[in-house]
Amino acid sequence: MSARTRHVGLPRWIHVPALLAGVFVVLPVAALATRIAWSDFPGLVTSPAARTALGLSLRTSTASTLLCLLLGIPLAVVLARSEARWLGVARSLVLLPLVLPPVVGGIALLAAFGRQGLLGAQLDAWGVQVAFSTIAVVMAQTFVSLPFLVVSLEGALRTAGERYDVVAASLGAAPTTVLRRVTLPLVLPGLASGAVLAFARSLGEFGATVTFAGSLEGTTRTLPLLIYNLRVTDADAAVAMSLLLVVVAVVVIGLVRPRGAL
Amino acid sequence: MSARTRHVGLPRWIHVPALLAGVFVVLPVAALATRIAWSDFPGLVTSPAARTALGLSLRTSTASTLLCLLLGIPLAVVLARSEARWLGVARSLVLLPLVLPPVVGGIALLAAFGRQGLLGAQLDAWGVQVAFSTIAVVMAQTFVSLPFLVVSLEGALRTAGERYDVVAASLGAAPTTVLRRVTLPLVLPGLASGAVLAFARSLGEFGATVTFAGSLEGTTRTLPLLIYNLRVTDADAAVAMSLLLVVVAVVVIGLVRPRGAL
Amino acid sequence: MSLVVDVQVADRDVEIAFEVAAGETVAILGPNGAGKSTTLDVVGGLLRPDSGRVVLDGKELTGADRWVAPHARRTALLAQDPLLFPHLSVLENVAFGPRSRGAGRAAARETALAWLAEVDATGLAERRPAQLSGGQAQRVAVARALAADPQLLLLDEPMAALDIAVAPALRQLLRTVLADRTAVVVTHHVLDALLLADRVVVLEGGRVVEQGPAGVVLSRPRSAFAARFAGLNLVSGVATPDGVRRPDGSVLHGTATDPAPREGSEAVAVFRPSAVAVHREPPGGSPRNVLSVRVEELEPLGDVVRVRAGDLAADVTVAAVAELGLAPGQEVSFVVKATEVDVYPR
Amino acid sequence: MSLVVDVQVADRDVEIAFEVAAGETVAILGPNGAGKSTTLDVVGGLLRPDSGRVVLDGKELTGADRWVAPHARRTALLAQDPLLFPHLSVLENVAFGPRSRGAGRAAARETALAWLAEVDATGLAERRPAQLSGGQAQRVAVARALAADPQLLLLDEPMAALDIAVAPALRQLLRTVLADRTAVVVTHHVLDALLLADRVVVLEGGRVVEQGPAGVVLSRPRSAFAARFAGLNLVSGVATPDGVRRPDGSVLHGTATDPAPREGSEAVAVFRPSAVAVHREPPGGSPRNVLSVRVEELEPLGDVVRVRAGDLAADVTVAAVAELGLAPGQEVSFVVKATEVDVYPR
Amino acid sequence: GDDGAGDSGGGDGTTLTVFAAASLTAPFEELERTFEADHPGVDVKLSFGGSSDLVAQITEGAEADVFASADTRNMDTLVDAGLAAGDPAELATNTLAIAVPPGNPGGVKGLADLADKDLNVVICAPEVPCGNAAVEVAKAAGVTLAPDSEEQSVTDVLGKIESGEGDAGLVYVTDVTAAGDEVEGIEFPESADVVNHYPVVAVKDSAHADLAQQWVDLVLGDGQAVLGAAGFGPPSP
Ligand SMILES: Nc1ncnc2c1ncn2[C@@H]1O[C@H](COP(=O)(O)OP(=O)(O)OP(=O)(O)O)[C@@H](O)[C@H]1O
Ligand SMILES: Nc1ncnc2c1ncn2[C@@H]1O[C@H](COP(=O)(O)OP(=O)(O)OP(=O)(O)O)[C@@H](O)[C@H]1O
Ligand code: MOO
Ligand SMILES: [Mg+2]
Ligand SMILES: [Mg+2]
Repeated sequence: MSARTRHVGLPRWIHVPALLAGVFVVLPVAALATRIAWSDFPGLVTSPAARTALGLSLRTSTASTLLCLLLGIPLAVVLARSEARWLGVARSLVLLPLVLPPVVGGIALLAAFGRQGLLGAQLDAWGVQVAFSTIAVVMAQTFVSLPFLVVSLEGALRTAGERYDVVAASLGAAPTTVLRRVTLPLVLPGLASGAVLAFARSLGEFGATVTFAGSLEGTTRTLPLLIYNLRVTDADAAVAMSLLLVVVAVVVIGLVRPRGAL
Repeated sequence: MSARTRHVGLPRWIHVPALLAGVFVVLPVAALATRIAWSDFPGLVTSPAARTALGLSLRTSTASTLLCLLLGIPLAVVLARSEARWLGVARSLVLLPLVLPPVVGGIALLAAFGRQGLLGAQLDAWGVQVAFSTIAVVMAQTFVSLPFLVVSLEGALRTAGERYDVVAASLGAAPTTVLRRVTLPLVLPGLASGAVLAFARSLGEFGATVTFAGSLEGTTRTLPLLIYNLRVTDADAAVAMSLLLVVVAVVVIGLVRPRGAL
Repeated sequence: MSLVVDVQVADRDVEIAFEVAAGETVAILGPNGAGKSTTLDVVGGLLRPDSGRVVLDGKELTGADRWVAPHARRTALLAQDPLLFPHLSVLENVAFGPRSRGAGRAAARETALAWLAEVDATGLAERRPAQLSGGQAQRVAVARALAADPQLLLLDEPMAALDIAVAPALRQLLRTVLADRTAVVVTHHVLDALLLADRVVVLEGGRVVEQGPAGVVLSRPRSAFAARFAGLNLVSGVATPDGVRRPDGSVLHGTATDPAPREGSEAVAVFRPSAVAVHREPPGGSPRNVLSVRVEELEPLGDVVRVRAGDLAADVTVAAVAELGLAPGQEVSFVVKATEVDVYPR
Repeated sequence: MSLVVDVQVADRDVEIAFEVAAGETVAILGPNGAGKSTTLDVVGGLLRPDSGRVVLDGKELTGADRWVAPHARRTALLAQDPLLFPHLSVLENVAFGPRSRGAGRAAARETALAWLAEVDATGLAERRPAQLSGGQAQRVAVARALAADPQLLLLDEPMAALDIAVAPALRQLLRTVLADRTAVVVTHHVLDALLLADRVVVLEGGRVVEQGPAGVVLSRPRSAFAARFAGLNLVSGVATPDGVRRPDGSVLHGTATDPAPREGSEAVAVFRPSAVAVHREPPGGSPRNVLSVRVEELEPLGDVVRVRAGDLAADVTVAAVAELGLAPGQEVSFVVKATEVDVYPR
Repeated sequence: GDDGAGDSGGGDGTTLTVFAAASLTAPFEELERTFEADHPGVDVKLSFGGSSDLVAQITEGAEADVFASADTRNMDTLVDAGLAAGDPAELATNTLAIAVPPGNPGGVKGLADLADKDLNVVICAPEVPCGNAAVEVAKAAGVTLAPDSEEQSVTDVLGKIESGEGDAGLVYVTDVTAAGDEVEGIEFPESADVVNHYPVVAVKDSAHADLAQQWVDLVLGDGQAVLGAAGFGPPSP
C-alpha cells in the first residue's frame, strides 16, 4: 500500500458529540473570561502578589519538570525495556499519584518526608528541612506530575522499539551513548509531550502543595494557592489570575507541541 | 529484520534514578499505610459514612467515565482523522482542564452552569438545576478527566492508521459501520487505557467537585471530600479511607490493564 | 457491468481513459509511479479526480457533480497486502462484506462459508489472521473481496507480497474467479497478465501508451515498457527492406512478420534476450547484428544471468559471466542473428 | 583477523561450526529458518549461545565464562534494512561509529567523508535519511558500517530490500569493499555468493550441510539446497556404470565427470532446468531420461517460465505454457538427455 | 443521613439541609441526632465547609435550609444577597487558642513565642476568618507574628500541627477540643480581645421553613449545652 493517505469519510453525526465535548471543555473557561472586567485585567495580574506567585509557580514548575525528567526518563526506560515479571506491578504503582486526591498525596508526602515522617529523623540529621520550604512545593508537584511523564514516555519508547539501539551498539556505541544519542533523540516528540503534561500538571497543582508545603507568599504560595485565597476576598482578581494561568499554560503547550505530536 | 527481539543492555547506572523514582512515588503511600492501626481498618472503612461516600464515588466515577467515553471517543476520532488547520488549536484547548487547578475548574463550571452562570438562566427555565447535585459531581469529574481519555485515544488512533478503515469501506461498510466494527475494536487497548486513566482521575477528583458540587453526604460528598473532612477530627479514618481509595484504584487498573498496554 | 474511465488528476499528472467490457478482465501495466494505483483509487472512490468520470454499468459513480461514496459503489479493492481485520476470525472477515451490505448474520455466514470453500480455506474459518501463513491470508482476502459481491473487482498487485511457494496456487484461483467477472488487475508480472487478463492497458507517465489483447501486446509489444515487461528487447526506428533503421543510422536486420511494415514507416524490431550472445570483442562473420554496449547491471534469473545494457538485455549462463569476467561498466558486444529478430509496424 | 565459530543454541536447534580465514569473505546460504541470522547475532554479541565459543583473531568474544558486549567487539552488523538513524544527517550517521569509538568530532567527520566518497555519496552528506532513495540509503549504511572500522563485517541479506535498479551498483561496491576484508554475508542470491564470497557455508535445519569454495559448491552442489540455490536439478542415489540409481530403483543416465564415483557409492546426478523438455505424454525414443511428475508451480523468470515438480524444475517458454495448457496439478513428463546430466560423488 | 437518594426530599421523609461552618462540625453532628430523634421521618443533611464557600454555594443556587456562619462578614453577604429569612441570630462565640503538637516540642508558652523565627508557626491566611482574627489578636497584643505558612483554613493549620510540621498554630479553642489527643491547646490571655461571633439564619425560600426555624431554635436553645461542651462561648449579650 502506498504511503499516500487514502481517506474514508467520518460519519456525519460524529461531529455532534465531538462538538459537544469541545464546548463542554471550552465553555467554562470562556464563561470565566466573561466574569472579568477587562479594563482591570492588567492591573490585577500585575499586582505584586500576583507577580510573586506567578514567578514562584514558573520556577517551581520548571524545577519539578526537570526533576520529573531526571527521575522519570530512567524509570520509563527501565519499564519499557526490561521484561521482568514484577514490572507489571511497578507500572501500576507508578500510576498511584494519579488516583490519590492531591490532598491525600500531600498527607502521604508528610508521612514520608515530614518531620515525624518515615524519613524525617534521617533528613533532620542531614540538616535537610523540607517543611514550609520551596523544596516541598517542588516535591509535591513532582509527585503528582511524574506519572504523566512516565506514561507518555514509556508508550513512545515501546512504539519506537529497539531496532536502532541494536544498530548503534553494533557500531560500537556503549549503552550510555546509545541512550543519549539514539534512544532518547528518537522519542523526542513523546518526551516533549510528557514534559508538557508534567509542566501543566505542576502549574495547576494545589491540594498536595497546600497540605505538604503550606502557603507563604514568595516561598510556597504558588499561583493556584493565591487564587484559592483571593477567591473569597477578591473574586475578580482570582478569576483574572486563573485566566493568566490558562494563558501561560497555553503558551507553553503551544511552544512545545508543534514539534511533536501529543 | 526478524520479529524476534534482540537486546542491547541498558547502562547499569540507569537503575539508580529509576529506583529513586519508584521509591519517591511508592514511599509516601507506604508511609501512609504505616500510620494506620490495622486492627481498626475494617471498622473504619465500613462505617456508614465511608460506605455511602465510597458508593457515591464509584457511581459518579463510573458515570463520568461513561460520559467521557460518550463525548471523548467522537472528539478523539475527529481530532485524529481530520486534517483541518484549526484542529491544532482545538487539540490544545482540550488540554485546558489539565492545567486549571481543579478549584478554578470548579469556579469555571459555576460560571458556565451555575445559577448565575452563562447558561444558568437557560437551564433554570428548563427546570434543570445542576450545581450542587450529584449531576454536578459527574460534570466536575468529567471536566477534569476528559483530556486523559482524548489524549490516550487520539494517540492510539493515529498509531493504528487508516488502512483497515479503507478496506472496510471498499467492502461496502458505511462510515458508522466502519467506526463500530473496525476503527474502535482495533484501538481497544488504547481505549481501555484512556478509560482507566479517566476513571482513576474521577475517583480522586476533589477541588472541582467541592467548588461546583459542594459536599453533602449521599449527594455530593465523594470519598475524597469525606477524607478531607475527616482529616482533622478523625485522622485515622481519613488515612484508612485514602488507602481504601488506593486499593479500589489499583483493583480497577489491574482488572483493565492486562488486556491492553498503557 | 461495463466500466468507462476517463479521468484527470492534475497534481499527479495523470490523464487516463479506458474501458472494460462486461465480464472482461483488464490488466494495467506500467512502471513505478505511472498512475496505476491512482487509477484504481479513483475507480474505487478513494480519490476524487479533478475532472472526468467513472461510469459503471451505465451508472455514473464519479462525475462533474456526482460522487458516490466508496461503500456505496459495489466495487471491491484488493490491495497487495491482504489487510485482514486482525480482531475478527477468518469467517467474520469474509462475512464482513455481506453484513455491511445488510445481510443477516446467518445469511452472511453462509455466503462466507461458500466463498471460503471456493478458495479452499474452509478449514481456516475459525482462525485469527495472525495464525495464517502469507498465502493463506491472501486467499482469505480474495474470498472476502468476492463475498462482498462486487460488480467490479479491483486488484492492486494481488501477488506482490507472496513468496514464490504460494503465488502459483493463488494465480490459479484468480484465473477461475476472474473468468466471467468484470475486473481490473494491476500487476508487474507477465505471467499474471497473460493468464488472468483478456486485455492489457499499458501506462507510462500518467498516460495510456498502448492497449490491446494480452497475447498480442505481450508477444508483439509496441511500447518500450511493454517490451521490457514481456522480457523482450525492442528497438524502434524506420522500416527498411530487411530491418529497422535506428535514429543513429545503423540498421538492425530482421525478418518482417505478418503485416510487413511499409518501407519508411515507423517500425519496431523485437528479439529475445536468450537469442543474444555476449562477446568481449566484436566477432567476425556477417549474418549477425552486432551492437556495442556498456554493461549496466547483472541480474540473476534462475540459472541464467540477465545482462542489461541500456534498453537491451542478454541472458547468459553464470559460468559465462565468470568466464567473460562480466561487470557493470564493461564495454561488450551483443550479437544476435537476423533470424531471431521480428520486425513489425509500430 | 580470523574468525572461529562453534556455537550451540538449544532452543532454536542450532549447532554450527565454521571458520573464516583472515581477509576471507564467507557467504552463508540456507533456507528460511536455517539459522543464518542466529549465527550472525551470536557472532555480533546480540545473542548469547547456550554453549560454544566465538574467537576473533585469537581473542575470545563469547565463551564458557567470557562475554564481550556488542559495542566492544569491533564487529559491525549490516542488516537488510538500512536503518539509518532518522534524526541524524547522512554525515552524522556515518560519523556515528568513529565518534562512539572515541574519535574527536573533526576526525570522525573526516573519516565519514572519506567513506562517503568511497560509496559515491559525498553529495548526500547533508541530507536526512528520509530524503534518500532505497539504494542511496543502503549505500550510506554500508559506509556507516565500514566507518566504524570493524575487524569483522557481518552482512545479513544486504540486498534483499533493494529494487532491481540499484542492486547491481551495490553489489559492485561490496565486491570492492569485501575484497580484502574478513566478512560473513548472508544471502539468498546465487550471484551474490558467486561475486562476493570466497567460500560458502550452506546451513539446513541449524546444521552446516556443505561448505567449500563458492565456484565449486555452486557448479557442483552436493546438497539439495545448494542445488536449488544454484538453480540446478539434483537427484541423489547410488552410482551405476552409466548414471545414478534412485531409491525407487529407476536409473537416471548421465555422464560421470572428473573424479568418477565408485560404483555402488553415493552419488548425485545434476542437470539444468533449461535442459529439461516438458511433454504431456511420455515420448518414444531412447537416449533420453523420462521422469513422470505432477506440476506444482509455475514461476515466471524473465522470458521463461520455471515449471516446478517436487525437487525438479524445467524452464519453458511462455508460449509453451500456453500451448501445453500447463497448470498446477497436471501430470506431465520431464525429459532430459543423458548428455546433459553430470554425475559425481556425493 | 444514611442514604444518598435525592437532592432535597428523598424517600418518604423530609430532608433538612444545614450548611454550617466547618468549626461547627462536632456539635452539629450531635444535634443532628437529637433533631432526627425529635422529628421522626426527617433526615438532616449537614454540609460543612469554609463559611465563604458555603455562602458562594448558596448564592449560586445550592439548596440550603439553614446557614450557620463562623463570622458576621459572610452572614452579611448572604443577607445582602436577600437570601436570609429574617434576621440572623448569634448562636455562639469563639476565641483563639494556640495549638501545639502533643508534648509541645517547641516549648511554646504564650502568644509572644509565635514571633520566634526558629519555630515553625502556622496561622490562617488573612483572607479567611481565623486568619483575620489572628492578625487582630497580634495587633492588640503588640506581637509581630513570624508565620512559616498562612493556611487556607483551620483544617490546614491543624493538619500541620498534627503532623508535627508546625510547632505552633493559631486556631479556635473549639478546634483544639475537636482534634482530641492529636494536638494540645494553650490558652492565652490576649485571646479575649478578639471574639468571633457565629450567626445562624434560616435561608429564604426554604421548602421547609418550619423545620429550618426549628433547627435554629434548637441551636439557640437546648443546643447551647452541646456547643458549650465543644468549647464555644455563649452568645454575646
Ligand atoms: N498523495 C499523493 N499526492 C501527490 N502525488 C502523488 C500522491 N501519491 C502518488 N502520487 C504521484 O502520482 C503518480 C502516480 O502514482 P501511483 O501510486 O498511481 O503509481 P503506481 O503506478 O501505482 O506506481 P507503483 O508501481 O510504484 O505502485 C506518481 O508520480 C506519484 O509520485
Ligand atoms: N527469538 C527466538 N526464539 C526462539 N526461536 C527463534 C527465535 N528467533 C528465531 N528462532 C528460530 O530459530 C531458527 C533459526 O532462525 P534464524 O532467524 O536464524 O533463521 P534464518 O536462517 O535467518 O532464516 P531467514 O532466511 O528466514 O532469515 C528458526 O527455526 C526460528 O524459528
Ligand atoms: O470559615 Mo472557617 O472554616 O471557620 O475559617
Ligand atoms: Mg501502486
Ligand atoms: Mg534471517
